Amino acid sequence: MAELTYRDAVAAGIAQEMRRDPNVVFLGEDVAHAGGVFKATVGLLEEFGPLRVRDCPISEQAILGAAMGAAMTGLKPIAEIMFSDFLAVCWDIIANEMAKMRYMTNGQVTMPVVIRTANGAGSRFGAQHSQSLENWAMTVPGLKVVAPAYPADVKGLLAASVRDGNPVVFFEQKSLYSMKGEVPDGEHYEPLGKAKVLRSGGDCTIVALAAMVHKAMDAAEVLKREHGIDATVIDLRSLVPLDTQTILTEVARTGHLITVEENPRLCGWGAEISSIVTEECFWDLDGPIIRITTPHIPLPAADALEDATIPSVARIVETVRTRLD
Amino acid sequence: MAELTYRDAVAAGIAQEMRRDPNVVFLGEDVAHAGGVFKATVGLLEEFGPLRVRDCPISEQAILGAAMGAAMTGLKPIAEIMFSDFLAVCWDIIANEMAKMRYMTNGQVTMPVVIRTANGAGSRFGAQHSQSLENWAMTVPGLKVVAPAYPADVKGLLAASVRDGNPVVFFEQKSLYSMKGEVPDGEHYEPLGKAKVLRSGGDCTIVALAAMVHKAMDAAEVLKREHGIDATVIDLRSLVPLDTQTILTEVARTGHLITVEENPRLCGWGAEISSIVTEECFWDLDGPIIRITTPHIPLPAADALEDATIPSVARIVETVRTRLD
Amino acid sequence: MSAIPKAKKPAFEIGRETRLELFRLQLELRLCEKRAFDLFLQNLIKGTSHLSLGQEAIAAAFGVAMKADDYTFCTYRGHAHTLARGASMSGVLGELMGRECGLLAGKGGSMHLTDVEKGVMGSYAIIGAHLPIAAGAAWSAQYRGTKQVSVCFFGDGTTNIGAFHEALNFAVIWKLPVVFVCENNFYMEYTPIRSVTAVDAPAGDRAGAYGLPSIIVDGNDADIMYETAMAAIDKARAGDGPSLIEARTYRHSGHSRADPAKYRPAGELEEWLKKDPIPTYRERLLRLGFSEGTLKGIEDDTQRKVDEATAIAKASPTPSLDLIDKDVWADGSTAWRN
Amino acid sequence: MSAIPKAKKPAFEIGRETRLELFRLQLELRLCEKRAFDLFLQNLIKGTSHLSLGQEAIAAAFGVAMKADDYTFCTYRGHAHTLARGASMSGVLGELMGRECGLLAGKGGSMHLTDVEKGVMGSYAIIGAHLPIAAGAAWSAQYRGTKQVSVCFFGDGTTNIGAFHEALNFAVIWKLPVVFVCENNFYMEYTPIRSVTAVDAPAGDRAGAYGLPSIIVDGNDADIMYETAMAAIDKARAGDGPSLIEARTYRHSGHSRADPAKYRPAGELEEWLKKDPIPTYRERLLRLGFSEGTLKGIEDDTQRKVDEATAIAKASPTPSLDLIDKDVWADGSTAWRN
Ligand SMILES: Cc1ncc(C[n+]2csc(CCOP(=O)(O)OP(=O)(O)O)c2C)c(N)n1
Ligand SMILES: Cc1ncc(C[n+]2csc(CCOP(=O)(O)OP(=O)(O)O)c2C)c(N)n1
Ligand SMILES: [Mg+2]
Ligand SMILES: [Mg+2]
Repeated sequence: MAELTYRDAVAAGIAQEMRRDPNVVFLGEDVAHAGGVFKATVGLLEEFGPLRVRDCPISEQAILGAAMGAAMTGLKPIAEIMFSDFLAVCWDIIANEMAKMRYMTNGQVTMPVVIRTANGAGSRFGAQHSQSLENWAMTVPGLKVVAPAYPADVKGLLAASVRDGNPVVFFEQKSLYSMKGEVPDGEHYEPLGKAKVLRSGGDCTIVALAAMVHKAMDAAEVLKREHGIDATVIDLRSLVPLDTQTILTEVARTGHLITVEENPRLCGWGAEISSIVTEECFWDLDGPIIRITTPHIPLPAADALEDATIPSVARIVETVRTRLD
Repeated sequence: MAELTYRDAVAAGIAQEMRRDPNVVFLGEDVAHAGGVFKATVGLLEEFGPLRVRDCPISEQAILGAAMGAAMTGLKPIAEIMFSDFLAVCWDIIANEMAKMRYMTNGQVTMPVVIRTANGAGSRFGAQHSQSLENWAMTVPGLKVVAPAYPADVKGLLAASVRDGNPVVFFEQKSLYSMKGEVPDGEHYEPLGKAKVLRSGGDCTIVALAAMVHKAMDAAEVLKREHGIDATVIDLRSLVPLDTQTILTEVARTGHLITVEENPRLCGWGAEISSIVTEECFWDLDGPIIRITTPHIPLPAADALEDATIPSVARIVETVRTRLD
Repeated sequence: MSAIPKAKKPAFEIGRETRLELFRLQLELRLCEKRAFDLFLQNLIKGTSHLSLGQEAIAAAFGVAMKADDYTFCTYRGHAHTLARGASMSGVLGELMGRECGLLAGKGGSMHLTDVEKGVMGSYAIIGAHLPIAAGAAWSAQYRGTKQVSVCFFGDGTTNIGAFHEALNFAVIWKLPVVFVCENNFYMEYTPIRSVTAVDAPAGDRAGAYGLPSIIVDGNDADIMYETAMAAIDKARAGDGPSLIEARTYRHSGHSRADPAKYRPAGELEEWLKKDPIPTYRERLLRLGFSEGTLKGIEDDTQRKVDEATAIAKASPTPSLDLIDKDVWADGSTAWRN
Repeated sequence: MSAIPKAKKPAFEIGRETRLELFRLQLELRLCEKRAFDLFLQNLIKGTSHLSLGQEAIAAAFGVAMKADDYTFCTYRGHAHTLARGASMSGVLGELMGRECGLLAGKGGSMHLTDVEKGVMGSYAIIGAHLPIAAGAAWSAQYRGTKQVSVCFFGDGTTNIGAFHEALNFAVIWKLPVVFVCENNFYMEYTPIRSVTAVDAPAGDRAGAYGLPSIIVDGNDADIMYETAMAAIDKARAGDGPSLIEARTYRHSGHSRADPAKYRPAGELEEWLKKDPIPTYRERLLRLGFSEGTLKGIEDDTQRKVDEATAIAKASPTPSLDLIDKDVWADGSTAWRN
């Protein structure tokens, strides 16, 4: 096991797949010579050369369009969209083209393409560079949606995404890029669609994603230590496919569900999970399902304002405590 | 009361507001000389002239960008995006610019702009011209989201949208354009954020939107006639603002909730409502909340396939019946 | 409206076989499209449909000029371009009619005709999207070293959307083997292109913005189109990068099935009917010594094939409902959860 | 890298007052930006920030040339353009520092500086978006008949995104009073613009695609910029439509706070420092007979103002948390439900 940062795990994951398969290519803005604005792709140009690792103009539609055309004709492109907020400028290619092409053509094409993008808040970048947009992708049939919380998952799930054969939107959490963690040596692969129970407790189930996983884990510690509440914490890891089995099993066991989302409230993934649980294990619930989310507002920039907006450990603790009282 | 088609109610609503306020202007592709591809804006050019009713190139970003710049500087533009599927090509302007500008600038600007767009399935147009995308707009803080089911609401809610002073995405149901209904004479205005209880029954609450309202009403008839089940039917009319009071009151009264969405399943508005109800009136629920949606797939084109995909009266009846058994 | 530029003398002699094939193919596209129109009138085609009657010379010339493994990318107005690569007529008509024999078994509809086996990599219904996608297929060919060429058809109105600009710049800087073919039929839906475009030649006057030469040709002359296609395809195949071609033409029918095309000035259609690519080409062939019998034979044969295809499509059942739950994902499933 | 074109002789004599104001304003932009840099180093600015050190002549010239009610649209690299319209320095520095005195009370951050009262209609952080928005403000002015002009600043890299193309075409066909100013600093973030652009002059070589003349000028010469600005603004105000200007310049610092700019070839910065707009303008003023004392006075005065503004910003509290729940909507609220 080596200790890698989340950022280095990105490069390691891409490199692993590029070594394995010469049809894996990588493109994006400032990704090659500069190694990415988050330095998450340093070294790839040097190892794989300028035909496989390509710098692009500020043309997100062309970047993803090119990735799509290449995916339909034998390549397995990984495309970077620098910030997830910029998915909006190429949303047509993602939501209307990549996601629908295979279905519309009755299976004539496959679409093995990974869109990597830096997601989420906490860097004081303001409303246009801090959004958590997993739910945009989740609304679109035909997209897989992955969002790792740990370096090992970055590498393993990236491998699975590249090999999946479908369009995958891979959300990297920008506030986690410098986080360190153990990553298995050698080839590492984690299947999509398997949530991970990071902590098992009998009192309630907390479901989280990406940065919120770490907040949920910290909150679970506090809940145990200070309030004697023993929480299960589930890291979803992917939203599509969604590991409803793990969720339903844990909720049935604990009787209580709290979701923690970084995205603004309306139509977040927590709502979907809440609706699935209410529909499918209503009689196992011992009380309301509570969603903790960022309020339904654009994200403010100043540190004090941003910190007061995103779900915090204190808010999770307080919500769970009040709910279980 | 005059009888108008849904389509004519659009033109009537726009005309009413343009007569009232010279700062209301209207732009879009093929909207002026041709009167719109759905013929929903016939006569506006003739009445208001080419400076207020403008044909545009195929440049959705420019259309909405222009609308935004105009809205920030004193006009009240109504912009047409021909099919809601095309929101994807100008999503940045909507989601990142219009929706966030007022908040980011600490209230320095107002953004009175209405984006009208033809939404929904049933016309055998295939996966790129049939989507129900209200939930895309609902995910974005700073957007209001309106979707009328009746001609009178088209006119009244369009008036409210124009006067609202905020960016409103106004979803017109393309399968309803030829539907007729009574529309009050003279100035007509319906406030945003008020759901309408179309039918009051004690056995369950069915919440629907746009085309699904009509299916829900038909299903309620069948349920009553054939199964003795008396359903309340709520037409949401707007998703943002959301009339949670009406929903919560009716659910508390009936103990059962079924939502009927035309959109594909994941992160639809039904999920949001389910999560609100589960959180806020859990103890009033007499059983699971059931969501009826289009499956989470791109929409197939052929009539037989499309009909089998969108929620039908039969499916609503069957689901409610099974649920209440 | 800008005048169509004079036909230039072809730089090489087009062979007699090729000429016959250009005639035959144009005719096939015409007769099949007319049949589609009849099927509307019989209400056998649901949904929308966009005919390219009058524009056949372009699709036919490229169809003849392209190699079997080259890629075609078309729009909703793509019946002709799909057929021109050898897709089956019953597959096209069947798809329009929503039948099981359709190229997409009814799942896609008229705007999304695709036949990957024939190199037809899709028809795209959202303006502009397929330009970068076509560039991507060209990139793939370049990377894989296959010498395949990607050809992308679109309309004049499409030159005003952002994706056009991004795709052209991208294709040039990566020197991709892609040919962008703008079929300037002078209208975006119902709006005259000149009223919404800053330049006279929507594509031709913009080629320079990407360091490309302006190529404006008579899109109603199959020989000129063939020569133009060959030159651009050869350039691409040789590794010399993309081309942008503006082919001027006219659609005889409305924009889509719902459109009676009342917005056209009186006499405009009549002027263009005089330049109808098919009768004019027929006359040229007669002048070049082809016999009336040969041409008549082709005509009868093609009409027969269209009739046969129509019969097949009409006889084909509606698609099985099982298809609804298939092929969102590469593994054939539609599951989003376990 | 393309050479900067030779300075042309101004078409009119720039007045002495104007020249002093051009000097003063460039200096203000420079000193305030340098102060922003110091504040980073002191870790008083969180988040990101994009300096335009070296590019001041452009913002200053437009600032002097524009009328009070004209509109400015800028990018994340917009501190200078905002100040150039008269926005308060403490408002700008305060926003960078996330303080209550910030132009946006900390809600927007460095990339979104806006001061509607001064005509600064926003800074936009997603490439390309503000070009159509600026066109929209120009449309509004045209419709209301106010003779206001909209000026939109952006970089070379921005010319490759779709919104650029749509906005330019749109502005031309509607003959809008908008001036598009491309500040070509030869880099998009870390990537040399020539490596991702199909033409040499990213804006200049594309003007023709919109029927506009190519205007490429020395963006480091405040006089040339002033003359260019006046001409384009006059044209817009007279109802003669938009202009697209490519002003060549160079940023002395990295792209953003995190960037040490190692990707620049050795010596490139040094060459450009010789063409630094401020010392060169100072020399010109001395040659034109302005006294050392006058210039020194302006310098001292400006430095003092920057120091005062810094002190105000530093003394300003963090914004009240109440602001979080304000002003999503026009009524001041954030409510999405009843
Ligand atoms: C992004 C987008 N905007 C608008 C439309 C609606 N639309 C369909 S075809 C068309 C006109 C296209 O004109 P042109 O490119 O000249 O092609 P033609 O139809 O003449 O072949 C429009 C506006 C669309 N499909 N996609
Ligand atoms: C749509 C979009 N893509 C990418 C980015 C990231 N980005 C921010 S600045 C920049 C470079 C812009 O270059 P240029 O237009 O030359 O302006 P400059 O920074 O040189 O002033 C990029 C790629 C963005 N903000 N928006
Ligand atoms: Mg056309
Ligand atoms: Mg630049």
